[in-house]
Amino acid sequence: MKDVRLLDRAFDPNPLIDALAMACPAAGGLATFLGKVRMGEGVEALALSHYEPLTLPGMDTLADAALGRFDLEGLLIVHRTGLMHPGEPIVLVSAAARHRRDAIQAVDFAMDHLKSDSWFWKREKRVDGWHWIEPRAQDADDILRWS
Amino acid sequence: MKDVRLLDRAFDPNPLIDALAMACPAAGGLATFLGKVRMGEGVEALALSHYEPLTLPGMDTLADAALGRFDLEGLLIVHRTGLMHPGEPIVLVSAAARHRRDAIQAVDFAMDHLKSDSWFWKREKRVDGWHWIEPRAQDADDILRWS
Amino acid sequence: MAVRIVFLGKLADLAGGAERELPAPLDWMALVEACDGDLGDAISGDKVRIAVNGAVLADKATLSAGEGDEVALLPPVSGG
Amino acid sequence: MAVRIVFLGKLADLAGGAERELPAPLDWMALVEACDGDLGDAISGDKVRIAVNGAVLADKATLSAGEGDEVALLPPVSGG
Repeated sequence: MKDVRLLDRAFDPNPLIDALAMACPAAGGLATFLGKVRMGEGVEALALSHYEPLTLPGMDTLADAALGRFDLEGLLIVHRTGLMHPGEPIVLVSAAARHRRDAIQAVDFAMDHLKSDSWFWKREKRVDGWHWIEPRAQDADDILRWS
Repeated sequence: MKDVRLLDRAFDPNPLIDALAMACPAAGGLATFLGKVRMGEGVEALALSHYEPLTLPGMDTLADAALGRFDLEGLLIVHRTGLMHPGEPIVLVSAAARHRRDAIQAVDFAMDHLKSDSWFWKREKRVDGWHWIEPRAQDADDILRWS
Repeated sequence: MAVRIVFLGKLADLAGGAERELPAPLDWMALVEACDGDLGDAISGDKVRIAVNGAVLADKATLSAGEGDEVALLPPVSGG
Repeated sequence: MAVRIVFLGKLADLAGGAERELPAPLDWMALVEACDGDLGDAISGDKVRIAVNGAVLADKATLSAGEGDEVALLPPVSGG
């Protein structure tokens, strides 16, 4: 089971995770990562832009790569676009597998690639206005772990 | 925030995970692993026994080790004991952190230790009766990853 | 019809808008010439990629867009 | 009162029950002697640990339990 979504409004992670679990009864393990807009660091809002012809196809290709690399029963990848506020979910990855190592590694792999190799551009609104977020050296290092 | 529980009856993971997230507003990332009794492999039931003076204190020591080793805002470790049926949650680990790597690694670390270094004894009921589950060589290897 | 140019991320700020139209046919030299000042410098940078109708080019210099094509200018993605 | 012996995991099956009482004082030799047959062999195995009042001993041979103590015999845990 593969479920890849690009959403332009706030979402509740739990029903999506529960649906994945229901669809994968043979999976003894379910690993999940939920990334949210951080609170209390002066960030008032976050805006994520994407490019329709690349972003969702890129996420789908990433899901296939994870399904090919790890022994999974199912994989869920959800990413927000648009305007978000502190505490709101940005990204959700959930992997169901027979063995825990596959589930945990698939989530780790998908997150590293979503963060540094997916077509999203991020701006933060602080008290002095909007700022584009640049790539971090850490992201490039993260993705090399999988090569 | 540290929340360590040994439960002798079925539990719903979502409210526990949501409570951890609520308690850790500064955490941008929440990683979770949920382990369940597998369905469809001839296992009719699973029974987990523990030893009161060691099991919960051991889980608590493990939680402290994870909190000391990774930069976490909060950690939840829940483990079932008693009789369980296919599809029921056995173990839940959830880690809230500012950065995703800490959250994911803390869950991986806690799961490896819960599986091979915690005071639980497991029996499976199959069509021909109850069978004790022996340690696996893989578990010993898993825990060496962290030394 | 013409070639539609889409500016992503901070390139849209430099371009003063997310889209422009330029006359077809359009090659890389013509695109850079049409983008003046900071914008021209920015899109020429090594880290800016280009896609034509949703396919990323390995080499920007090979750009060759015709009537109705969509050309996207893609700065580095934001990371974690 | 006596020393309470708790058998965990499959040791409880071999012992025919999860608990026994043995007279105090109790050392390791006396415990092995009180556990006959397969049970004695099993608890003597390298991988079986022993705890006194919730503290695991580094060396089973150092067991020294008195009135009211609880001695737990801990086979290897089950793993993943």
